[in-house]
Amino acid sequence: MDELIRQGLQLMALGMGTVFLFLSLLIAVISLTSRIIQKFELKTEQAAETMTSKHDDLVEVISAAVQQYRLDHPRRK
Amino acid sequence: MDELIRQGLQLMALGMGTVFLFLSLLIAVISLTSRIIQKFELKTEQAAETMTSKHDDLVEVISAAVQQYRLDHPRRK
Amino acid sequence: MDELIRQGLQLMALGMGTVFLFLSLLIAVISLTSRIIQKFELKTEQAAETMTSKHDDLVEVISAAVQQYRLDHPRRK
Amino acid sequence: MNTMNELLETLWLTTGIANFTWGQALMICIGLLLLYLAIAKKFEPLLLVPMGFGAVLSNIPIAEISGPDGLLGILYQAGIETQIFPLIIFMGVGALTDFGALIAMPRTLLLGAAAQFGIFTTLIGALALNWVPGFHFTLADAASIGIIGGADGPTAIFVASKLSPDLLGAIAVAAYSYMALVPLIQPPIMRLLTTKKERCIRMEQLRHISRTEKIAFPITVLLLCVIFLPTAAPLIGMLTFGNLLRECGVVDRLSNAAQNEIINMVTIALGLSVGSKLQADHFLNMETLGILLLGLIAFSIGTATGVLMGKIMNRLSGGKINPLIGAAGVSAVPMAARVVNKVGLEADHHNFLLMHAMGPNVAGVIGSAVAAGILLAVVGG
Amino acid sequence: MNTMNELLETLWLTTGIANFTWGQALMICIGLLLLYLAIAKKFEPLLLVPMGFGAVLSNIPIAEISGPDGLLGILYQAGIETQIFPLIIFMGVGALTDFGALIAMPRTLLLGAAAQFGIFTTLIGALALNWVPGFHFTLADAASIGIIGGADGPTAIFVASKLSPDLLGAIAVAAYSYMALVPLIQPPIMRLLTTKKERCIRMEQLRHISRTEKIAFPITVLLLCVIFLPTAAPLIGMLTFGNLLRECGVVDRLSNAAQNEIINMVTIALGLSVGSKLQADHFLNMETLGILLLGLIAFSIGTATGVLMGKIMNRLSGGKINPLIGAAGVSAVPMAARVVNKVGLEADHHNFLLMHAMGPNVAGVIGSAVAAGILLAVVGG
Amino acid sequence: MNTMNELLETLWLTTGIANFTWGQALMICIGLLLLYLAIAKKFEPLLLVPMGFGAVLSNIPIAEISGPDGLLGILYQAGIETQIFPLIIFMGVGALTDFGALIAMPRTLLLGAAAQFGIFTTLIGALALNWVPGFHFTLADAASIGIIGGADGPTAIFVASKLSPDLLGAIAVAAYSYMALVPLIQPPIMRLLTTKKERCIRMEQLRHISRTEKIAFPITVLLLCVIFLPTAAPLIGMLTFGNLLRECGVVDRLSNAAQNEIINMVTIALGLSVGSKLQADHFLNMETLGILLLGLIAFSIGTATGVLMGKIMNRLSGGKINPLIGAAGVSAVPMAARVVNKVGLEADHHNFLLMHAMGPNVAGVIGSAVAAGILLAVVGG
Ligand code: NA
Ligand code: NA
Ligand code: NA
Repeated sequence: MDELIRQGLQLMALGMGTVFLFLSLLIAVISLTSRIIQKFELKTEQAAETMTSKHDDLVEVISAAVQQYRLDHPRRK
Repeated sequence: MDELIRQGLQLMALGMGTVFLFLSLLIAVISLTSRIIQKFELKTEQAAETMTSKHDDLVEVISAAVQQYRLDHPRRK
Repeated sequence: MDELIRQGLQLMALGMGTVFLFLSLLIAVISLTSRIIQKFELKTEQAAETMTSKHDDLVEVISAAVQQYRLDHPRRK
Repeated sequence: MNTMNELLETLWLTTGIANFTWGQALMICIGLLLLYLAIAKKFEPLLLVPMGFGAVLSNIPIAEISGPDGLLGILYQAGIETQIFPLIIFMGVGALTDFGALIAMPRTLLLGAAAQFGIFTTLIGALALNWVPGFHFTLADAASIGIIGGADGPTAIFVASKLSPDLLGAIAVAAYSYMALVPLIQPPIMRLLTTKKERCIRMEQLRHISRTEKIAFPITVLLLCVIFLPTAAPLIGMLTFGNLLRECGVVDRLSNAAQNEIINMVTIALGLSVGSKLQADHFLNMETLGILLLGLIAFSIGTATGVLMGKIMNRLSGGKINPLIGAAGVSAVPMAARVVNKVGLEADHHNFLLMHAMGPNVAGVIGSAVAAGILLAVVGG
Repeated sequence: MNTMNELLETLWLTTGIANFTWGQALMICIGLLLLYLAIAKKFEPLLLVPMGFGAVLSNIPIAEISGPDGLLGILYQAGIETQIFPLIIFMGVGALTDFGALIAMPRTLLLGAAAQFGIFTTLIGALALNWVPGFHFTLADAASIGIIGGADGPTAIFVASKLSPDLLGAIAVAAYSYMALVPLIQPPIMRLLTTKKERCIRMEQLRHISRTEKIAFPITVLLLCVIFLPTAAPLIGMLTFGNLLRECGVVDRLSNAAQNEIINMVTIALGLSVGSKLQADHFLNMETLGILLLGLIAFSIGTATGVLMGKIMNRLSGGKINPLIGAAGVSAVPMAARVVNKVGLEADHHNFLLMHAMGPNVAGVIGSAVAAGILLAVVGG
Repeated sequence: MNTMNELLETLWLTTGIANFTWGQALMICIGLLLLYLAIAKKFEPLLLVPMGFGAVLSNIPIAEISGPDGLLGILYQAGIETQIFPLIIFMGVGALTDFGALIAMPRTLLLGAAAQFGIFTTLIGALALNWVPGFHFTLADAASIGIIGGADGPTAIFVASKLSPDLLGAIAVAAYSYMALVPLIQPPIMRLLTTKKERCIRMEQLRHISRTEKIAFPITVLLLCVIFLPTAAPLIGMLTFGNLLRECGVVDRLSNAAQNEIINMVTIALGLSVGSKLQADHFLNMETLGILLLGLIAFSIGTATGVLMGKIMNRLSGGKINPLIGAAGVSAVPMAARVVNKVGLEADHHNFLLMHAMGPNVAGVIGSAVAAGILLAVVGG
């Protein structure tokens, strides 16, 4: 086995090791962050929810129809 | 009072002087221009006015509704 | 007639010659291509045709109205 | 900076009135005139508004906006010297153009070819002007001036920026102004060269063109260009690239980008950059007058040869071709095609020639790109 | 690279923790703070999100993202050193701004003029700070710091990038932060300097402005600038160019491009580029503290002088002008105008001053561009 | 230029047929093949249409469109050599990607990690190919070839343009072609390595992710990258920047710009630029064949190791994870996730795995960016 391939194998060990280490760490940190955020969020969430639903249904229907029409006829935009 | 501050004060006098002079001049010229344009414009205006109102109300209502819906849901655009 | 103008006349002969040759060739090749494509296409065409007409008329009408309104009021976009 | 007096003097020396040359003042008026024509008379406003404004900006004393470190100077170097801007505009033109009318009637390419006579006769006219004292046009200059007759802005800028950058300002102004004046320049020539009977000829409806044919077209044109005229490949290449984006149907995001945001941004930048060549010392001279005159001749001859070729084709086809559509061969898309339609309607109120004129109209774009390729190959070599 | 040990060492030496300086860690925290303020507190998010993120990126060890070959470094060189980005933003601001309120009441330009006192008193404040050990502001530095008082981001970046590139980061942070803080900074000053009666003054409705007047406005402003203050021409030129695109009515494609895709793209690039100047070694020093302090003073004085000029104009006009609208003269468009409206409504629940405050608000933009022109002419010469 | 004969000769010498090499003709055919695959077979058309067209343009004799003064050459220098284009594409990818599925199931990051085995085994494969006469891959070349296994176009271009610019054309063609071929390459491997029972496993519905969590995600990823792997910071930085623009909710203008106009423009420019590396003398050699072969191996191994890791996680979780979703870990967003869904539906007509596959799918993007950082740190150092 020549020198270059030995280097390649080292690189593989190192590379896959780092990828797994880094992404495992990410798993830990994301899970932790999510748990912290979920705790602090109950009230904020509710306030936000009510704010975003001020559109009425008719508008949604018309808009979706127009959207669909556009998707079918992209060049006229 | 040191030299640098003396220069600063000069710059202030000069700067505010120029700002006031320039903007005062602008006041005069804008007022003058407006008066001239208003005189020459009566007829042109009327022609222009009628041209821009060729849409009907229904379209305006639908369009405003769609617009509003879009503003509430910017990401779907 | 001086040298420069002689060169210009040569350039004209050459240029118009090439333009006509090139565009004539293009006529031939486009006509040929069109004939080949039209032969191979009958079935494909029909499939494609039915696919593009899946929108309904109401949507088209509303959309055209909105489009028109937009064209009349470009700045609100 | 020491005393208040010196300070005031510094400031006075940085005012415009203390530094204006007459040339700069005149050029600013010309810039305002271009803005007036663009806004009030709708002369090719998309180009002439930025160009006119650029002309004003580049003639402001002291500010050096067109200098190597000024905004317009930087834009010019980045986009015109490198020829990137006209090429990107060509991509946008390709993405905006439906070549259907041309594919339906490929013969009309001959009309687009004939109209290129305007380019070459003007080239000779420019050389002939050297007999008049005060004119010193080289062959390269003459080629750049001739290309005005292509009636196609980006092509003219592409050629002139390579062959005669000093004349670029005047050439661009002439090209865009006469494109805007096509409704005034062409009709008299068209009426003079055709009989009322010819103008009344109605043409058959064009056949439907399939998507595959539309996809094959840009590739066909590109390949022919690659094989026979590679010097025209940058222009033809970007034109056909834009058109392929449009027609291939699988990259609508990119096609829309080429038709909208990209061409809009580059149009602003191109207009301002070209405006930067409207500096007094480059523009205010005899040569500019010569260019304006020659440009008008170029458009007129191109129109005439287009119509004459239309008459020949009409004879050969047994009266099926209205010679008016030959006038659209100068390009000036889509203005020239509209003019054809209008003159046709004058003669017969039910004779709609717009679609038939679109064929030679877009053929003219290809024709002048080919002519540009030849000029660059022979003169620019 | 030979043994596994050496390899691991190489890798360890490329980790962040092995290379962090305390300054970099602190600057990353400051970047995150800017992101927090932008996202949670809505502090000028369009600029502060990219700028805060840029601050984080440019303080990452080893990666050299702000170095000459890094993305942020390249953007900085291409757009800030050349001053292209602030000028293009100015074009976008022009295209987004309706100067109607100003044309209807040209007198309010005086309010925009008065508010520029903030710039020049801060300039002197910066020079005075040199008496404190640790500060060494040159006249150019002082001018760059003073321009924070213009309450106009691109103007501040334009001036600072030319006169004091090293202070650019701190100046941009101060300018945008205080623009975001206008609703906190201005009201106490406004209440202090006006009586309740003055705050209750209702103003006449503004007259309708015709399209021709709106087209004439940018050209008028540009021409006056050309004649009297060409050093302000790049800023004023691009502002009026954008506004002409908007108002002329014949180039809506270009106007929309300037208002949307162009300004959005450049805003991202500008924010990231400015963030690249928030590197630890340029930002973490006494001078930054001084700049933050002086910036606050600049905004306060500008507000005060604007309001005082409002009081004078109120007297002279016989009680027709609500002095509150003077506070909008600092620019910080449109935040300052909204603050005026809010303070007016506090005093009288039916007194809507928003439209009247838009006049001095946009006048403030022109006023600080003029001041920038003078500073560049005298100090940058 | 003297006689007509000489002129004709000049012109003949500028035709394509007089100058073609066989290699150029072949490369133009390959460009047309790429266009055919992109348009008729919908192989990643957004990239392959510009890239195929670029391949045609860059092999036109004489025109030198890929030369240092040609359009494609200029684009390449400005955007690929500087690495700006792939970084901006990464920003756009971030702005277009919803990481919700990943945040809901962070464990799936392990699947994205496992799939990176494709990169490193291919790297060794490339080095082993040196035993075959005609191949001379350096460690840097091998790293660039391996990154094809990342199944992520901009990452591959980012790495290859830094480590092996000569191989960039072949690497980009391989990367995008195999991404398009994922629906053919992956299913047999997935079926081979899983039992029917495993493929039928249904997964729990993902929990709802709040806006705050989505905002925290890009910042968390960035900070970890800053601390542990700054060499991956440019890629991860721009990815998370784009994602923050998307999720923060206060800069929708900028987010839309990143998702639309910016990424569209850069996609066109990137495709054309990469096409400029498909010149005959760089592409037509043994190494390209080797790269195409190795790329296929890379995709296959990445798929296999992803699925195997899925099987391990399934065991450990007590049968709650369908191992198919491991195949999505190679990235090739969103194609690989759709393939997972399709293979899942084959086994059980009511088993929708699309959302669950999105987690490993976007994890694969982060995984290969991390791998790219390591390769650049160790090999590029
Ligand atoms: Na033409
Ligand atoms: Na201001
Ligand atoms: Na990947």
